[in-house]
This record gives sequence, structure tokens and C-alpha cells, in this order.
Amino acid sequence: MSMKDLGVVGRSVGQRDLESHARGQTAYYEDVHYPRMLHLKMHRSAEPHARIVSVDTSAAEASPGVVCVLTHEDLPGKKVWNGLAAVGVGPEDEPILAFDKVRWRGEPIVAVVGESAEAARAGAAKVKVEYDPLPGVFDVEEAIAGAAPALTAHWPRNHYIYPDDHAAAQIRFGDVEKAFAEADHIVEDKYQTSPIEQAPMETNGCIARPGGDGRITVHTNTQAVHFARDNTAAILDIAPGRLRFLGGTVGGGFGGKVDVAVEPISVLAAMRTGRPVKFKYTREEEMQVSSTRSAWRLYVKDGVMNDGRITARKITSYQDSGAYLRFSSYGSMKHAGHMPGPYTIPNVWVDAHVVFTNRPPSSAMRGFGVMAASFAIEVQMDKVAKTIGMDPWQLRLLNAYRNDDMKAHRKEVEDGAMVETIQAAARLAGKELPAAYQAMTSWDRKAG
Amino acid sequence: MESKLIRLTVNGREEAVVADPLATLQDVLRDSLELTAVKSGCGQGGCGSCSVLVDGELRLSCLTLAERVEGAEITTLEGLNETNAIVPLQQAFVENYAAQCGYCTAGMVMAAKALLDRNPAPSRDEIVEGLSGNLCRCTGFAPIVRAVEQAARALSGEEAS
Amino acid sequence: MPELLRPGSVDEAAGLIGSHGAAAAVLAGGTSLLREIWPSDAGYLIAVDGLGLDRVEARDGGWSIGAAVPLRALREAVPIPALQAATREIGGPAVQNMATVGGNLFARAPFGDLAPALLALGADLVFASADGEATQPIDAFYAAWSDGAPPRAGLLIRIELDEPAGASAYLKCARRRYSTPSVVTVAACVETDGGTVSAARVALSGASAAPFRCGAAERAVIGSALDDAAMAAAAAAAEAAVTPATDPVATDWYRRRMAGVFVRRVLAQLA
Amino acid sequence: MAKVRGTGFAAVNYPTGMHLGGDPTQSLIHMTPAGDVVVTMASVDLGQGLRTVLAQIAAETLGVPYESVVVETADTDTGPHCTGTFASRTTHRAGNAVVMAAEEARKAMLEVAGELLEASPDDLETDGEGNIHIKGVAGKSVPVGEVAGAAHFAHGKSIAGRGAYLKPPSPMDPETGACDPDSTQAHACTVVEVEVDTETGAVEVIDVKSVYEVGQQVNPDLVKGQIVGGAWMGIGHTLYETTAPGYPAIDPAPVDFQNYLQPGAAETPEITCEVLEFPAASGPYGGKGVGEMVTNSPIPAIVNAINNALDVRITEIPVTPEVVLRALDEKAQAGG
Repeated sequence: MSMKDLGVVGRSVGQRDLESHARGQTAYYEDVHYPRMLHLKMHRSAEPHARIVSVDTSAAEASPGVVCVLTHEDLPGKKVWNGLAAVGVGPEDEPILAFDKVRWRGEPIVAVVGESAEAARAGAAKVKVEYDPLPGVFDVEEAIAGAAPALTAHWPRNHYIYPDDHAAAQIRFGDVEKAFAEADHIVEDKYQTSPIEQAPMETNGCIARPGGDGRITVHTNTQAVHFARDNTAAILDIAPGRLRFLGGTVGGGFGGKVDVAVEPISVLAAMRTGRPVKFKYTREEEMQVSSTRSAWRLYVKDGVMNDGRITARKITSYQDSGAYLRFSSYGSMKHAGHMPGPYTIPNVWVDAHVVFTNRPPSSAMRGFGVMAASFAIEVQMDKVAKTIGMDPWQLRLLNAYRNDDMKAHRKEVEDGAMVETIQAAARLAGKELPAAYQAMTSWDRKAG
Repeated sequence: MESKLIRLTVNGREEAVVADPLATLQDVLRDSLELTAVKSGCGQGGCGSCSVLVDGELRLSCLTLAERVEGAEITTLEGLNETNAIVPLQQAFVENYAAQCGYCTAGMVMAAKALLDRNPAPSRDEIVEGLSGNLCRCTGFAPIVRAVEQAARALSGEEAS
Repeated sequence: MPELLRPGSVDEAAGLIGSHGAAAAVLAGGTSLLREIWPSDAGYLIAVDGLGLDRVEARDGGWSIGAAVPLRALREAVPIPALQAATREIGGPAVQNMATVGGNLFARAPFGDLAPALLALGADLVFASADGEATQPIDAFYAAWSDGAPPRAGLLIRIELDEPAGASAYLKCARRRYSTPSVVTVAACVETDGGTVSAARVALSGASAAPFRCGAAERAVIGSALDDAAMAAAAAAAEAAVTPATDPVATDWYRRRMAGVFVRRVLAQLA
Repeated sequence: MAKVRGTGFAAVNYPTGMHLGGDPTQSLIHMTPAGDVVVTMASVDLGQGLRTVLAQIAAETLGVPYESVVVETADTDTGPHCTGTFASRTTHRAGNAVVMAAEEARKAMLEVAGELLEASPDDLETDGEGNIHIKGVAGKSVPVGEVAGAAHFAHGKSIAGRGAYLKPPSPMDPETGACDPDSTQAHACTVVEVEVDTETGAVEVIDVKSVYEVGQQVNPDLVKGQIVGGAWMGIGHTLYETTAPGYPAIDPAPVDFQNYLQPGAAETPEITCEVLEFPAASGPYGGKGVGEMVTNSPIPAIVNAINNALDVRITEIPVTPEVVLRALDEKAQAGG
């Protein structure tokens, strides 16, 4: 495709909805008004790990303004699910409403639907759950050590099981142990990221409105309308065509609105009551209940030669998935596939584990799996440079991948421009590079 | 609890709504008067997305009981466009890309208006302080600060002419 | 949901507080009280706006500050830098327009930055109850807090503040410049006589269950010059005296360390 | 009080599209009798400007004015399938689908125009201003609106197009990890200067300079908006943000914006950026995607700058003031 003579592509033509934003005219999902709209609030687990002895909803049902109370027994279709089941990821492991056990503090147990948000909240507060607390496990490495209790029967060792019974998403490229033995230096470190809230200014929410034609329209702020609709239909065991999902402009996503967290239960409540039902996460729910960016722990070991060539990189990483799978197996595959970063290293070994803990389930956020990888690799690169006494700019330029280099996942580099990007950043920052490094290009190995 | 008739002056109009005595100004503006520019990002006073002017002063409508501001002049973002013309402050937000998702924008514009009404020529630091109760997750704030700087220049230019 | 009560006078409000006891919560600016989650134990919200408690009166040698004066109004009316600095770092402008002086004095850590300023300035608090008005030094008010919660002493109606006799300073250790909870907040007021500290009041909030005056830090500087050694001794005394908590903003370890650093820094501003 | 400065940088690459592919986006385009263009999608605009960017791409391919293009999206009844707005996939996936749909619609448009101008469609060109010309023949042109009207009311034809972009799924070999994970790679390098208060451990980011390489930019101002906003978010991630400050413990747990700390405008320096364009072979007009990578290079760059300033080795985020002080304490103990 020719890049010449472009007309409007490449031009800053403004952003279409800015004036509407500035005037307050942009319609978000909750800016529609329906008469007789009900509100849904969730009674959530107070324990990070416990057997549920009993659930008593009688006081909630009797609470003023409460219209409907929903437990797992009211679910017409699935009791447990996973959002990627339709594309073959499994097993489905997450209860839609908890029944026998709770595995994280905040897990939904009973949905309470009321005439007002306050009535629903007050009703939900009156649900009584009796727990038999179980020991919890919160640290990823403790979770997969033998002594920790298994969170679910699906994962006896508390880690996701990849195809062929692998404990991790793997990369095996070259022979790292041989390269370590031949390396002039071994550089190792441990890296840790934290669970981070996507914190969109607008919390997760939807309004499910029954129409006269047997269909239900869902105003939602999901980042993926078809995905949310198809999962909602699958969970409730209804034809997807009965649902119409309508998005608008979303008040920020950042990966925080892909969990289909609010739509299924709202649709069920709308089906049960015949009235519009709104379920909007409170800010507290958004922070402690909605899935966070996964926390990752990485161990990085590099074999490095005196001249700066990195000859081997071995990475063991642990993604803290929290109590359930959600999209974590995808995230660790993306993480593994990103290694060893924008560098050509002839020997690479990666084990990227998904680990289950009694923490809130984690999920995607801006740079799923890659942010933690980039963080660890780039802080590691500085340690490598310091260890061998090399300028960190030169270290990166020397090792940066070139077009047609073979990556660890056995795909050749295409569209590579890391060298040029680093050189431009050096210029922008006033960093002088030796002539040989200024002369490098992303095509120089191909040429030479 | 029994509902109550609450009389409010909003964007220059007399309004009467029947609401719970503990209804917040945010509830009444959004749900009863359908002034949906007022957003509800946290309900905790932490984000500023629900900011409105009460007698010209910036307030959080989520933490204000509607019945306690009876008799006061309330201005929402919609109140800036009573004649449908976009005002210079809004235009500055547009030109500086001071919004992406737009959810914080109404509160941000109202905070900026409150600041400029008091201080027509704020320094950059004063702008930063004046917007410090309003969060934005998209823009990184710099475009918003620039928009307010531009608006201040535009407003002072108007006054001079 | 609690019931909203709208007393027409201070006496009536004080009476309602007396009669409803622990079931009553005072609604002033609402920035703490009207959070999404209603106070579970409050049966009654007693609105105290419109009772004339929102005025600052300059009097001979000081000010009478109504308990319902918003923070911004306090800043504009009372030209004491320590007090003005304190109000600027509480919430954003909207909160400063709404939150009241009285409300802030009841805020719990990591909020409540006015307390150390008023402790250092030696303010008196005036309460109304069915028995009439009673005045209490602010130190005594906070000394009576237990488990981080204030005692029931009637309705706070005003703060009596004299012109400070010495120089005062205020510093907040926080993670952000504006609109931020506190790691620790410190204020000090020091009087000197010929280069020697003759009187000192050093107060902290966020560093213990309730804001407090740190007598040990005060004693470390009284009677000596406000030099590096004296300030270091005061800092060490403050570090030893605090009993901080861990919350999302900071750990107890970090708070203790900052108590020392900021006591020294606030004194250095007065040296 | 000692304040020390340091600099650090980081270089990152970022994959475009859902990992391992298999993530379709489809697009429908039709022209109204007046010659306006409606692009119908199910992709969701999160504020990044998807409607703008897709309208630009449709206008480019069709050769019609940008202003005449409407993007109607996020309705499952009308919008053909889109996997969703994530994985930096929208410009690439949805953009490619729009190009395909617009090419088909353009072909239909030029066929009708050819009949009106009595010329072969191959000999026609669009001027992007609402007219279709016979190449090289001055004065022989017809307005797009006229073509559209004729198509509807004289020729009984639809000017419309369908686009379906799919990067076929590539399985990952469970043993070796061999796979074709992405469509292209974008690049960034960020240089940061920090100032650290060694008594409080507080870190101030005082300068952020970045170079991005994102293929052909569709809308440079919107790219810059992502870079600047993302750098701010990177500062937040590096120095402030966590839902579990005592990780892996679940307490203390912030539940509001007062306690879930993010930087404010006062904590955000001027963010400078420069953008390089190495067009991607697979991208719409060579576009790659920029939405996610923008936090990735600032984070390690800031950590490297802190380590550089203090000669310590911090390897966790967030780098709270306490983390800094503990690192300094450890260094002091080791040193003496």
C-alpha cells in the first residue's frame, strides 16, 4: 500500500466528540431515563476464603422497597463460567453467584433488586451469610508450593494448566543453560508489580430494559458489545438474538470493562421483574471488586558477554490471577510471547505461570502481560549495563532486534524500528552516541 | 421516609421536584431534571465529576443535599449554553484536546469556570490548584491546564476589547 | 436511612444532639458524612447550616470562628499562614467551599489537617449543650478522644483563636501537593526570648489515634536555641511519641519516620 | 534535606492485535442518496477517538470528504461483529475492515460515476473534496452526491461495501512457544529525569521525553494525546497506584480516590514527544496502534532514573517513598 499522497489520513482533524463532551451532551449508558427503573446491588463475600454454611435472604426480601432477590438457585443457565469458553479456554471455574464456597473477599453471592439504589443497598446489607472460614493463600509462590490448599478442584496445584499438562506458557529457544555456562557474566534479579485499578472515571454499569417483543435492550459501557452480549446469552441460556447491547461513548476503559461483570445478572433481574434494571458499580466496588491489572512477579536471569551481547535470557514469571481464571491464561501467553523484549537473544527460556490466590480476580489493563514484561526487562537491562560497565544506550542498541532476526517464538522480526527509536530518543535527550552506534539501523544485520 | 417538594433555581429556571429529603443535588439534577452533564464518578467527593456552581461557588453535587440548597442559584454545565453558543472556555477544551472519554469534562469545565470567575488571570500553579479536586484518567492533565490557560487569555482579550 | 432534622436554632440543635445521643450525626458541609455509604449507626442527621455558625468575627486580639465556617472562608478571613496553609491542602476547591472548620476538627486520620494548626495556635473550642455553653482548650478536647473517636461534648459552635504570640508554621507530609490525605501533618508555634525558646507548641495529626500536642518535642526545644541539635532532639522525641497506623496512604513505619522529619522541618521554618 | 537527581530511560516494543490473532472486526459502509457515507461498526469508542480515526480511514479510501462520513457504532443489532476495544487492535483491525468495506463501496461508486461520465471506472479518480474526475481530463467530473443520487434513483444500485478483517488464529506450540502472535510491532523509548528527596523518599518526575514509532499515524494529535495521557498513567503506576498497598495482603484496601493515589497535575511534568513513522505492511495505510504501549516505557524509565539518582537497586512498583527510604537504609547499612 502506497503511503504517498495521503489525503486525510495523517492529518490532525480534531476529535469528533470533543464539542459534545465540552457541552455535556455526550450520552453515556446511564444518561437514559426509564420510568419504573429498578436498581440492583450485590451482597458480597466478607471472607477471602470460606465455605458457605448458609445464606438467609428473608430479611432482605422483607426490606422496604426490595422487589426481587436472586441467588445461584435462580440462575437459569450456567452456574460457573469463563468469558473465553466460547473460544475453547477453560475449564469454566467462576461462579456467577457463589454457592458452596467463596474464594475472595468481594465475591458476589446474592443480588438484591430494589425500587431505588438505596433500597437495594439496604436490602443487600440484610442478607445473612454464615461462613466456615478456610485458610487463605495470597502469595503466588506460596500458592503453588505443596502446602497451600487448592482453591478449586480445577487447579490442584493452584496454577493454570496449559495444553499437554504444562504448568506454564513456555518458550524454549536455543539452549540457555549452555549459554549461561559460556557467558562472561550472569545477571539475575527479581521484579514485582502491583495490582492496579484501571480507574476509569465511569464505573462498570448497565441498564437492562425489557421490550414488548420479548427482547431485552442493554445499555452498557462494556469495551466489547458482541462479546458481552454473547457471554450474557450463554450464561443465561437464552438466544443471543433476544439481546440487543448498545454502547455509547464509554467513560474510560483501560481494560477495566471487559469482564461482563454487570450485564448477566441485570438481564436476569429484568427478565424476572419485567422492568428496567440498573446495576452500577460503586467506586468501592470498582476498586476492590472489579478485576485489577494482574500483579506479576518475575525472575530474570541473563547470560552476558564482555562485549555486551546478551546470549541467554531465562524468565520465570507468576501472574497473580486472584481466585479465578478470567483472561489470565491469555495474559501469560501474551507475556511469554513478548519475551525477551525488543532484543535478539539466541537462547531464551520462559515459564509464565498463572497462579490462583484468594485475592480479587485480576484481568486486563492497558498492556496486558506486556507492561510487567517491559518493566522487568528494562530495569534488568540497566543492571546488565552496570554489571559489565557498558553504556546502557549502547547495550540496548547492540542487542536491539533487527528486521528478519528470528524471535524466540520463531517468527521473524518485521516492521522493526527499535534502533531508530532509541537513536531518536538519544537525540531528543541530548545523549551523544558514538558514530558506530549512530550508524546502526534496523536493517543493518540484513545488509551485513 | 416521606418525599418532599424541593424548589430549586437551576440554570436560571425555577424548578420544583418531589424527592426524598436525603436526595442529593446530584440525584435531583440527573434523575429529576435530566441534567445529565452532571456525572457520578464516585459519590464520595473524590473525583469532581459532579461539580456544579451553587451561588457561583464550586460544589460537589454528590455530597450536597438538594433541600439544603433551596433558594440558591445552581449552575450546571448545561447552564453555560443557554443560548446554544459554545463559550470560550468550552472552545478551549475542544481546541486543546482537554478531554478524551469526556466523563470528567463537565466537572472540569465547572471547576475551571469557578476558578476563572474568581481569578481571571490565574498562573499555571493557580490553575493546577483550582482543578485539584477534579480527576481525569485519560489526558494526563496537561491539555486541560493548557485549555484553561487559553480560556483565560481569551476571556481577558474579550474584556480588553 | 437516617432522618434529617432541621433545628432552627443552636439551642434546638444542641438539644437534639443531647436527646439523640449516639444516634445523631451532625451534618455541616457533608463532605465526610454524606459518603455513598451512610453511617450505619446514625439514625438522625442534624443539619447545622443556617444557624449563624458560618461567620468569622475579628475581635480584640483574635477571632471567633463559627464551627460551620467553610475552609475557604477561614483562609480568607484569618491571616495566619499556618492556618491558611492547612486549608489549602484539604480536598480541592469544591471541598474547601463545603467542608467546615468544625467538621474538619472531627475528621479522622488520614484527614483532619486543621487540628495540628489549631493545637499549635492554642485555640479554644466552645460547645453548646442543654447546660449552656462550655469552653474547652483544644488540647483537652483531643486528649479525651478514645480509639480515634471524639467524645460527645455537645455541639461545637465556635473556635476562639487569639493572635499567636509567637511565630507559627505548618507542614503536611503528603503524597500529593493538593487534594491529598496526610501521611503526617505537623504545626508548631514558638516564642523566643533573646534567642532562647521560651514557649513552644508542637502538634501532629495522622501520627496517632487522635491529633495531639507532642510535649516531648516541645520540651526538647524549650530553654535552648532553636538550633540543629534542638530540632534533632525534638524530631527524635516526636518519633518516639507517635503511635501511627497503617492505611492505604502510608505504613506506620513510614509515618513514624516522617513525624520526626517533619517536626524538624517545621521547626526549621521558625529557626 | 538532600535532593538528588537522576536520569533513566527504557526502550520497549509493543504488539498490535489480540495475541495469537483470531479476533475479527467487520465493517459495513453505505452511501446515502445525498452522497454521505455511513460506516456501521460494533467497535466501542473509549474516548481514544475511534469514530474520528475510522472516519478518516473511510474518507481516505473512498476519496470523499472526511466531513461526509459518519461512524455509527456499538449496537449489536446493526453493527457487524467486532471482538472489542482492547489489545491495541482498533486502528489496525477495525481500520483494515473499514478499508476493505470502503474499497468495495468505492468500486460501486466509480461504476455509477463511469456511467454518468461515460468513462471506464478505471479511468476515474476522486479528489477527496466530493468530486469524481476523469483522470487527466480537465472539466470532466461529477459530484459524489450526484453519483449517489443517480445510483439510488436512476440506476437502482447500492453504493455499499463490506469489510471483514481477520488475522487467522495461530496456536502456540505448548512445548516451544512457537507462534505467530501479532500483526506488527510499535516501538517507544522514554527518557526521564527525577528528583528524589532522600529524607522523605518522595520522587518527583521532572522531565519526560519520549520517541514513539507507531507506523503511519492516522491522526497525529490523537496519537500525542495517548502518549501524554499514558505517560501520566505511567507516573501513577510507578510511584503511586495499587489496590493492595500491603501486597500480597489484601489489607489495607483503598476504596476511594482519596486513598487510591494517582498523581495530580501538580505531580505531572511537561511531557515531550516525537513520533517516527515506519509504516506497517499489514496496517491500514501502514498504521500500527498506540493505545496501550504508552504506559510501558515511562514505568521502567522512571525506576531506572530513581536507581540512577540514588545508586540503589529498586525492582518493584509502586516505588513509594517508603520503598525508597528502605532502599536507602539498606544501602547505608551495607556501606557502613
